[in-house]
Amino acid sequence: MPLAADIDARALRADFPIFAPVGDREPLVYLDSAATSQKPTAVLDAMDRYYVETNANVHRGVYALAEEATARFEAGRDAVARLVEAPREGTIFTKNATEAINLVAWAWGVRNLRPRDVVLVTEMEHHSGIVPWQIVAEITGARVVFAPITGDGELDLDWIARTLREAPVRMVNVVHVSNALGTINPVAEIARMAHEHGALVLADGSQSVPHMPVRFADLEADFLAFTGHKMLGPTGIGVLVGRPAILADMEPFLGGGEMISDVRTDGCDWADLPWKFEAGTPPIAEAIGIGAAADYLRHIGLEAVRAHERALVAYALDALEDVDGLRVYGPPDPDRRGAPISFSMPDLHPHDIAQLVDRQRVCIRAGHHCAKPLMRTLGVNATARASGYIYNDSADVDALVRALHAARAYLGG
Amino acid sequence: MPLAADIDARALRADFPIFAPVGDREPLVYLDSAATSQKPTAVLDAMDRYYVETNANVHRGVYALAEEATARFEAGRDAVARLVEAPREGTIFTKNATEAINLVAWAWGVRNLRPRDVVLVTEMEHHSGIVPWQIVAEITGARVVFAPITGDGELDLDWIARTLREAPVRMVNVVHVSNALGTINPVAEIARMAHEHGALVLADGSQSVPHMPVRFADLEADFLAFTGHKMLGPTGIGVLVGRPAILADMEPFLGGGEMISDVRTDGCDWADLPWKFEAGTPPIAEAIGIGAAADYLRHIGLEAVRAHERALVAYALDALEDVDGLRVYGPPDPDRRGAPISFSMPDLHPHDIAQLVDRQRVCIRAGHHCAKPLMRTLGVNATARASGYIYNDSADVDALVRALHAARAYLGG
Amino acid sequence: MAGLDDLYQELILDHYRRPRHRGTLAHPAIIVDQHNPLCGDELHVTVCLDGDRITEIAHTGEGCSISQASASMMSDAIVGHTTGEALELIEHFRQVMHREVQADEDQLGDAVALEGVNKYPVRIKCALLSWMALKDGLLTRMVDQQESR
Amino acid sequence: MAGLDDLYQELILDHYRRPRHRGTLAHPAIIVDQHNPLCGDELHVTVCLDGDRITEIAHTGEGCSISQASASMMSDAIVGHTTGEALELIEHFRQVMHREVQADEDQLGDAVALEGVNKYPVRIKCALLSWMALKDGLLTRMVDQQESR
Ligand SMILES: Cc1ncc(COP(=O)(O)O)c(C=O)c1O
Ligand SMILES: Cc1ncc(COP(=O)(O)O)c(C=O)c1O
Repeated sequence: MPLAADIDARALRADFPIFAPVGDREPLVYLDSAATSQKPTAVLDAMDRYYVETNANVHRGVYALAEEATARFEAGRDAVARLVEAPREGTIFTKNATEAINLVAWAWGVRNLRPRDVVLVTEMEHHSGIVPWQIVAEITGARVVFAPITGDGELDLDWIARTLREAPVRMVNVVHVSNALGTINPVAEIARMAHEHGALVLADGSQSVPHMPVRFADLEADFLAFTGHKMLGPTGIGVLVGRPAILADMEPFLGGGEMISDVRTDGCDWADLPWKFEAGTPPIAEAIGIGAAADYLRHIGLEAVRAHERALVAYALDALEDVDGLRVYGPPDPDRRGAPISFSMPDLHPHDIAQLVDRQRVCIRAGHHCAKPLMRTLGVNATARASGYIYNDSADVDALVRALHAARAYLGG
Repeated sequence: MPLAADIDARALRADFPIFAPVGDREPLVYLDSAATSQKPTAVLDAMDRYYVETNANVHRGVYALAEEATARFEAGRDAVARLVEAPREGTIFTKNATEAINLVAWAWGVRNLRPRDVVLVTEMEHHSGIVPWQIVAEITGARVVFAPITGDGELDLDWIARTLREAPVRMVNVVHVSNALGTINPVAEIARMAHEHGALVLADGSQSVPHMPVRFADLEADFLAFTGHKMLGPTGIGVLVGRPAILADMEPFLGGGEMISDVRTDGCDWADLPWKFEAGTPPIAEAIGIGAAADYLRHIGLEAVRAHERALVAYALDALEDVDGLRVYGPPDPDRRGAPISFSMPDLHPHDIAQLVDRQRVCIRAGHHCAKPLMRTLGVNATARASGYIYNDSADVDALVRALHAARAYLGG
Repeated sequence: MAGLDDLYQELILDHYRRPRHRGTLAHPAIIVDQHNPLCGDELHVTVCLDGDRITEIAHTGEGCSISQASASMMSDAIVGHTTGEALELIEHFRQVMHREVQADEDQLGDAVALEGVNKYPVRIKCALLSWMALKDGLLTRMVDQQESR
Repeated sequence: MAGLDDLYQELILDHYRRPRHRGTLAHPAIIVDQHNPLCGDELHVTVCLDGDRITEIAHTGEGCSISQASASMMSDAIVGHTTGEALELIEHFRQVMHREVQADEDQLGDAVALEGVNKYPVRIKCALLSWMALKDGLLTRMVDQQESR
């Protein structure tokens, strides 16, 4: 049953070869897109075509093959920039969202943070938004401070406002949509507060850019990080979007080929943006792949994706109430949450839940979701997490609920 | 005409879809493998199979799809470790060779280099072996010193020995095979000298690992960097091999998911090697691809690859003498050089050479080959460079020579 | 449901539902905590010794069915052995988990039922958690004794 | 050899083989160096002014056929214009190279022959090198004049 008129998940599945039926094997119920999404043929084909038709290194070769490779690579950048309406010179390819955040932490942080400066992160941050700052804080003497969450799994904005007033906060790293709670955070509001106090803002869009309309300018953040493999694109590529004026003032991060304009024995000159931050041979096929993914998403329409997922989450929150004792974490209101739904069941360890529902080929995640500080706040070691995407519909949720009942029956309790 | 009994390049070409004939289009004469190699079907298929059969994130999922993805990913690591006979816990995936070198520069360099310490690089180093050290030197106050080359394009070992005796050298970054000169450098000899004086050694194997037998232990270096896309593998992946004892003592570089064992608000514990240095979702498909490439190369045999290329270079050095005034840089002896051949022609700019030979679909490179310090030493702005691989034979060299004659005739002079 | 029945055998479920040696010992010679970085589970193990012989083991903490059952089976298998024998047993179990050898029922007792876990790489860590905790505790004690000599 | 003949037209080859305005002027109002990061080529441009009018341009340095011919054609096209007109001409040529407009022969003179280069992205930098050098020189002079007021 389609959930919203906008997207017919069953029909879309035909674009994703992994869902193709194989003999009489049970169909795949993939509910782990917050970890990584499946890939449509359009993305895989775009990459294969590069390798088979015009494989060459980019930016330097003058022969036709190399010119074509460069054109396809830079078109990938254009497609990504278009998706979030970012300037292309501020759209930098990294290897994943994690490197994008590290780029800011190392390139900006190591050179700008002073002892006792504060980097504000949140208790619901992914490790990738925490650990780079902890490492750089150790080197610089700065401090990493965690913004607490409320009982409903939302950020405590008053606490943030107070801390911005009282502490020398230089950077705020905030996840746009939490991968563990689903919470959609008010990035623009936080950015306005931070900017009033001279702090920069890095928004982690890993779980938002694939799932809803995200305009870089609307976030009002200085940086936005996201990752290819969660948005229908390949592994091996991520994106850092930054305000060009800030990026232009920053020293580079990784050094090497591509990012220089001149190298002398006594120093070097940097290349223009965005290449100044892209050292070495870039992920060429991957840039072409993420470009195809961005185009695919824009073709479906991010408004439609969001409407579909909101309906899916509402349906799931309802359906999961059927399961005895099951507890969902994060905001109860589907309007305030993205796709991921974390939950626990009494006397059934998340590992066992995930393993047992896999019997029906229902794929969900179990663990700390790279958010251990959050797990401590929630008072658990781990949760189970189901997360849908454009190719999921209410039948998948029904399959999950059936599998949860079966798991409970099997392991007793 | 096969050049050595070991490899039949024409036959091998059937494995590479880019060489498949298209209508009556002229065949591709690809002589730019030092920039990036072509990819065999085995590599492309291995990646597609991952995406189509078992796409899932690695290391954490308990469902069958994720377990299979993890198994294939880690098997890629095993295949790469086997290729250079490195310990698997010292075999770290990065996004390219450039990141591999930066990893050492930032993770080791920023924390260990003191003002006036010396990092020794060579005049024939690729920018990726220079710029990371210049950036980190600027942060730490260390100095980057360039080892000179002789007229034949070889390293001046006496100069290196003297400098190691007289200056506080802490790190030596040396390219194993020069991408611009072709020179094969005596890494083990340099490493022995460096270790006597307490310096560490990073060997840049980007141009050696794909082309000849390279055993990590035989190099006697502490680190070895190389890159997937030059060894028949995909873009988006590189490798840092390091001695486990040194890696274990090092603080991590990029922070985030995967590389931690615990994250608390007051700090974190690192994961075991090699994961401690792999932050965020790794290049999963790419690791599977580079693994398939390593297996493919081992199947052909690196001794055979080397014999084939030595013969190809000898043939080319000979054939290029036919072209009036053409000057080849680097060692004249094919035993002392790898595949790349840099050359210039009087009154014909490298850009024009490369553009004009492309008329016959002969792909060669023109430029500074990311080695501007070397270009200054050679007294040129740029050179043309032809570089062969397993799929090239003497007919390709003949095509190049014919195309060079035609270019000269066309542009006059 | 074929494949998974290896993982969730009756014997394992039995130890999971009725864990043996659960709790904390009063005057232990060895106290050790171990955590599983994958799921954050923490295990607390205490051990009593008589000279070199392990007289009692107790375990407590949160965990999945596999880690709980494994801790229970391990305690059963180890109690009564010397610390040297225990280390050998642990090494044997580690090798079984990494598919380097076949499980030896005479040595492992009920823990032999865990052999099937070695087809589920992520769960291997769950099965190994208590064994690695004990190994850590035994080795730390050996080092301490060396140093206090 | 079809496609490339756009790149290597007779007119371009002629300017390449017999470059106009090659050399260095004695008492220039503007001196500027520009280098092409792709190939390391360096270009040296000198400009003489009479008030606001460009009376002579000279260029020297190493370069490929396209960059040499372009410097020659640019000098031809620019000499005699005011600095303001020159900046407009340069902008027009930049737009031609980026395929934003069609080349206007009345404005560009022989340089119109370079239009075909815009199908070869890497070579666009070669064609633009001298024009960007001149633009840099003109803008720097304007800033200097502002400041000295
Ligand atoms: C000798 C050498 N080192 C390092 C590199 C950098 O490799 P990558 O661009 O894949 O990081 C290259 C290739 O460009 C190279 O030839
Ligand atoms: C919110 C959030 N931030 C960052 C990341 C890191 O992404 P990647 O592993 O691709 O670097 C993830 C995904 O794991 C995430 O969910």
